[in-house]
Amino acid sequence: MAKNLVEFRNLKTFFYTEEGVVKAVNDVSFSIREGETVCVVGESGCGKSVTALSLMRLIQSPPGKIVGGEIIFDGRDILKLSDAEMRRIRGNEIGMIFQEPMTSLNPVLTIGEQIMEPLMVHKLMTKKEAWNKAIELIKQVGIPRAEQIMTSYPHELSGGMRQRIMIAIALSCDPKLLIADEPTTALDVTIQAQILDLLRKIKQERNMALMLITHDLGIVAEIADYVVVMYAGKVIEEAPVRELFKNSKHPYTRGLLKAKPIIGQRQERLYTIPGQVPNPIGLGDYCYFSDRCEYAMDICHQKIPQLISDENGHKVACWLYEGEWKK
Amino acid sequence: MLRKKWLPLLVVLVFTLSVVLSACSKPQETQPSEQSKQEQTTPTASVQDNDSWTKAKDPSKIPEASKSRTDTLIIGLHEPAGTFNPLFYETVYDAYVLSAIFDGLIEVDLDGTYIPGLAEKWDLDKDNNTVTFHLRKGVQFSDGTPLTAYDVEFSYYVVADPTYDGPYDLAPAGIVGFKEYQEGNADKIEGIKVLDDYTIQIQLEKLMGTTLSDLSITVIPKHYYGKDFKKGNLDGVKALVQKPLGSGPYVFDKFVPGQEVRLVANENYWKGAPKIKNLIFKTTTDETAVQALQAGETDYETSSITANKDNVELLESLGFVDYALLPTNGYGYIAFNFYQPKFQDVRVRQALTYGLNRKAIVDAVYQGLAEVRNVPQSKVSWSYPPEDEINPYNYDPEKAKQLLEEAGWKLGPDGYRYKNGEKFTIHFLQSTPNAVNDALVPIAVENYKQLGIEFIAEPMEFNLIVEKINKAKEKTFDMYFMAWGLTPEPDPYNIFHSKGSQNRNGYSNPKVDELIVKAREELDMNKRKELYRELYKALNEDLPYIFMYQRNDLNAKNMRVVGFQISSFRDFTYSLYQAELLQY
Amino acid sequence: MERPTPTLDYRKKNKKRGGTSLWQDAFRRFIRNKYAILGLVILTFMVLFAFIGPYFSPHQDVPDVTKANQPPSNEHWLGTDNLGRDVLLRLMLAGRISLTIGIAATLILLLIGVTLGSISGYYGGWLDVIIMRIADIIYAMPGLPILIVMGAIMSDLKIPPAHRIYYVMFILGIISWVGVARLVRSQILSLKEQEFMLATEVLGLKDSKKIIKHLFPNVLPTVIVAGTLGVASSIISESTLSFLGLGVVPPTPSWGYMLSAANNMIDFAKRPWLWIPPGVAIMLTVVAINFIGDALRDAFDPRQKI
Amino acid sequence: MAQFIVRRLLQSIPTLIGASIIIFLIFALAPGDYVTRQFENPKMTPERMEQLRALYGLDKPLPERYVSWAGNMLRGEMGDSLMFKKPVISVINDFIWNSFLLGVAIMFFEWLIASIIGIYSAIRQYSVFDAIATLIIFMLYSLPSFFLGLLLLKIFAVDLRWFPVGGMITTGSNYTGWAHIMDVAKHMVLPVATLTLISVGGLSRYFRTNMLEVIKQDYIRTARAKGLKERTVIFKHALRNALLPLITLFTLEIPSLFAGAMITERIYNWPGIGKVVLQAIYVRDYPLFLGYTMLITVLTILANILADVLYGIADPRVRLK
Repeated sequence: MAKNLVEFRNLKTFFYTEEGVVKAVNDVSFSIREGETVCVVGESGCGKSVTALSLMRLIQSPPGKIVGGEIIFDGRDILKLSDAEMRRIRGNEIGMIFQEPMTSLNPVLTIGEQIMEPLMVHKLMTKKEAWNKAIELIKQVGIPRAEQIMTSYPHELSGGMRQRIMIAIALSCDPKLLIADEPTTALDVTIQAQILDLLRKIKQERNMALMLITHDLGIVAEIADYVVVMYAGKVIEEAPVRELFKNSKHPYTRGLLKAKPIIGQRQERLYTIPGQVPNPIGLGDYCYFSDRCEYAMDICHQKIPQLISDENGHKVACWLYEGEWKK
Repeated sequence: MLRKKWLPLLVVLVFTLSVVLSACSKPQETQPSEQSKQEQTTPTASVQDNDSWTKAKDPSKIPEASKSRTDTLIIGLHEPAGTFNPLFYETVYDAYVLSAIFDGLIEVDLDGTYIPGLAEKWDLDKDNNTVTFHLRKGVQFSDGTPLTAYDVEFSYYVVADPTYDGPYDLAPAGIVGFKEYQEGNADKIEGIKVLDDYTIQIQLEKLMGTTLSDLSITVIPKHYYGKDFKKGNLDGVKALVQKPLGSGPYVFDKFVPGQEVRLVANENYWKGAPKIKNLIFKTTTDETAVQALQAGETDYETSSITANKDNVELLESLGFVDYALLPTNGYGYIAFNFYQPKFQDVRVRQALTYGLNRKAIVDAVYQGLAEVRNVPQSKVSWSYPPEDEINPYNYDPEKAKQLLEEAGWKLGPDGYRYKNGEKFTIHFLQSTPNAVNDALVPIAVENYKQLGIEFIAEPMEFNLIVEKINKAKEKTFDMYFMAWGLTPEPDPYNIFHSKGSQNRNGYSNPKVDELIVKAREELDMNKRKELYRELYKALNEDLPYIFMYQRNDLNAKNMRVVGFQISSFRDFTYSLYQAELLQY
Repeated sequence: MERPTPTLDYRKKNKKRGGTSLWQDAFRRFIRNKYAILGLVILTFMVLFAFIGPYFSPHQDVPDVTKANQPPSNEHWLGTDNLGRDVLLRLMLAGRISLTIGIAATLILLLIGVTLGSISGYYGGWLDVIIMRIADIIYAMPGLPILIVMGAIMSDLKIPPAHRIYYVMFILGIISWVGVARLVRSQILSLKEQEFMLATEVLGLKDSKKIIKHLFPNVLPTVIVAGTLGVASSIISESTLSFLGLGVVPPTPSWGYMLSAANNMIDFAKRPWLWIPPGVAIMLTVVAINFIGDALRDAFDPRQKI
Repeated sequence: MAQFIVRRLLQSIPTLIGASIIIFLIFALAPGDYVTRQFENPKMTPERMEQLRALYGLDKPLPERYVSWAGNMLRGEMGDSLMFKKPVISVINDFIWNSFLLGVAIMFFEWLIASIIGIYSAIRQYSVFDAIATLIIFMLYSLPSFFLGLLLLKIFAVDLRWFPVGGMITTGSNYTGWAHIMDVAKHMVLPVATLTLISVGGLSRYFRTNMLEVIKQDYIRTARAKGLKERTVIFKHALRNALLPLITLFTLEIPSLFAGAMITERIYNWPGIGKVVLQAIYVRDYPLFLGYTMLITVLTILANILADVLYGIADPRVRLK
């Protein structure tokens, strides 16, 4: 398999608030290989966005702070880099798009200007070259009348078009990795499909790694190569996509899968996982899902399960699969 | 206009430069260098200052900036207007500048009496009521044209013109033919006759003691101002407002609006060429007048410094400043509204005077440099009555209460006095901003409260007070504080006579009226002096006002400038031609 | 395996997350902000100093020229003024006037400015034109003559001098709402285009609800800044008003009036106790109000999740 | 755009008329007139005053005076100042450029310093810098201009003698060209410092608030995600948005460039229009005062139109209807 592009090793990112310390990312480790699409899945507030922002070192401090672990990107530990070195990576080797296309573009600058900016900064292109490259990029992301779009303003575009522009901006410098933080959540389904096709087309053309953060398992099934499931700041299961869907192990993942409506299957009431995500503050040494887990045993309330891997690399952190409890 | 366009931008840039430069550059002035080794000579001047000056003693303290000026005298003034025509000026600033450029028919001596100016002598013919002025020969305007009686006649015609809107008013003089010229279509004033080049005769309806002061006028050149002059059209004269031409010691050079007026010495001045070549009147403000002197930016300051102990102590501490404290030609007073019945009773007026601690008010404002006055005249005027004949009304609350009781104002249960149901309240018009009012109101409130009188002050802008005083009959107020200016001519007809033009609060006293008329018509000085003594005693007794104080004017000058002989009546401009700059 | 019943502690832990309205949230954040507390402490001190202080002072606010211009001594902690009155006592009495004016005038100013600003910004059209043109006229209006005329009218209407101060506050508000109105209008113009306003359109909310519930919180920061600055300028402009007979009637003092009394070089050098106390008093009040203003703005900002 | 400007200009005509009527009325209502100022001159008899009032046309009924005045104004004829006895236009021309000069310098420094303080204390919110800056700003903001003026004058002009005590040029000097500029600049230091220090406070608060608002926006995070230098993120992306509401403040200040700072000009003896107009108000010099105020009204209206136009240009979301 291809070389590891990104390796999260025991990453810890905490937020220091008046109410206490929020362990948003609590000892997370997983890796993304070159050209691979990894989907990070989990309910909102489980720390998936913070993981991505930690990779980009965009955590706003105060209140947030990366307190431990390493992030190895292309052989270098991101956390050790100086601000200047980090800036050379952001937008250049790693591109990022966000969930809210409506407010992610600067309202007072033209679209062209916002696309050309990274080109001129990272690729040291002249205005002319950057202009042409920008038009090419707009065409690549499938928006007609590229010249006219260059001179128009964000508020003149629809949500879908703005997300495409965000993608164009992120891809402008041919990054090795593209992080998409719930890119389609704010869009309606038809646009969602177009965006996903676009991402898949781009990924193949450029052999670019894609880290897609979502809570929609439909998207995971469609586009992911490998899936990482997160819950309350920790990775609770990760496996290749087909393996995960066929025999998911962790009760939470099974709950998620069961909750997904399947076309053609008649159900009076959709299954929902009881209870809510626990309050991130003051989480102790026990499995965070234990309160909501049907199979919770005493051990689950006393000790945090570790991530263990089975024979074909399917990892899970749950006492059901630990040592003597194995079914 | 265009030239000024680029100026702001450039100046802004340079301005930043100058901030940096001057902030870090050491102030150029080194400490005043040690007096050169050779013995310190004190230069002497041909004409000394008169005894009103308190001389400084430490020439070493003279700032460098002023030492470097060898041929220029800078005088500090405020309220610039720039109307440089002696017949049209309105502010003090313009008056001082004009008295350096023009001469008057008559001048005022140190003691306030009239002495010859351009008119060498004048004969007052009581029988046929005429005044004949004999002009000095050989006097020239600064452009060399000789000054003749025709110029004097022209000056009268300008002031007598129907469209004339300047400060002079010839009507009270009562010149024959003046009314016909003003209202009628007469194109000549009968009473003004030029006998020859150097004599002019004025025919009056009635010659009086005040005639001389009514006829005193500044002479402007006919050849310069009168080119297209005819009755009813003064535009020609007004157009030259910014370019004055006179016969005075200095000639107008340049006017920089709002900042300074530059004058150059008039070599052929009839009293002798001035010793200082350049004269500049510079605008200064009350806040910075002393500091301008201290920094050496001005040599002479007059109207900007209030005469109080703080300023005098500061001037003395500078070491190089001579100062002169001269009683001001004027007095402060609190006026009664006689249309209010309660003030008709003289005992009430006396009670209010006894009951007010006037000395406390005056000391609070002028810190001992102003005296309480009990007569409407300056202490240094020839017409001031002997001190012992005047009732000083020293602060005596008990006497005041007693007088109020006599006048029928009984103490009510709430501690205030009532008379047939009416509470004794004083509605006081307080003009702001005014330093005296700021001290007067709080003290009056307290003093009168002890007498059982409620004193309510209503602060308002000066113009509003004038408006209310003009409508005193409507009884919208009881009292107000103001000050009157005095002229060398003591006649108070306008103010205290029942038919006086400025007597707006309805004061009338037949005895006072009779004395005023007799005194103003009397020609013989001793008789006038006697009449005024009687008049002031009557006013002191009858109290048309609560007379407050007479303060001082403070003149301050750099000690290297000498030759100023000044008094309350004769200001510094009359000494300009003899002034000198000493080199220390 | 049968389903274990959820344990009790689970319910306790999550109760706190109950829904809290913007105002409760804001209050909670406001209290926790240390600048806000500091501001409140100073402000309460000033209010107590002004309204309660005089009762503790041994002196009467009565002129006594024999004790004029005395430097601070243990009898007069802040010395005496040129009429021999105790500066500390006058400072307290002056506080009553200045505080009332500062805050009242600003409230009026904000009330008018924000309402008119949001109406003209939101509705636009001819309404906007009228309001803005009126604003132009008032803004160009020279303040001084209006005040002089006000002084004249008030004295003609026989309004007792002591009550004038309250009319003055109203006038101050009337004259100076233009700046705030224009700021609010320009902000609303750009806010109106945003998506969340389209959402309110879709919901069919009444206009007044839209303005108050949705637009106003977004405009709040600017309004608060204008408010804090308004207090400072009202307190100071009160001293100029006293000159015109509209402000305080002597002998009652105000901070602005006490400051203006020290307007010559000699008082600066020789009698600092005349001008330092009022200066410090104004500054403390203004700084306190600013801290509160800042804290208020942060408290009302929902994005501030701390 | 042009259509918008033309419409706004047409709209401003009724405003001008309305303003002129109100201003004329207010000033005519003010008690007393130019003649009553002569109250203290003992020679001034009531008949003489009536004569003067007739001469100045003050005795005609108000509407008639307004019509004749407005008529002249339309022909650009502002009449003669009663105080200066010369045309109002030349009086204004003598002084207004000095005020303009001061105004430009003040505005330049005010916006320069305010933006730096405002932005920096926004980036470092609740930092030590922010606290100190806030304290100093409000210390300055709570001092009236005459107070700070006298203080600076005492320290820098009288004690340290770094700058002249007052005025615009060194007395008696007739420098030209460069020396003149240096001389004027030296005289400008203290007045500009006084007014800048006082006004910088308010403006920096607005800068700070707007910046705090903008820094939280998503597009700032996008800009950072693009790997731009922090300076670019703040000064290009954030500042452009933060400046939008300040355009209104900027254009509101333009008329004040010409209005002149009455109090400061009086203390520093700066021959500006402010000092002259203050005197004109007290002396009730109607022609001068009305002429000046109409000039400021016209400038205000133009500034407001400019504000809306600038706003339309700067903020693409606001469509110029």
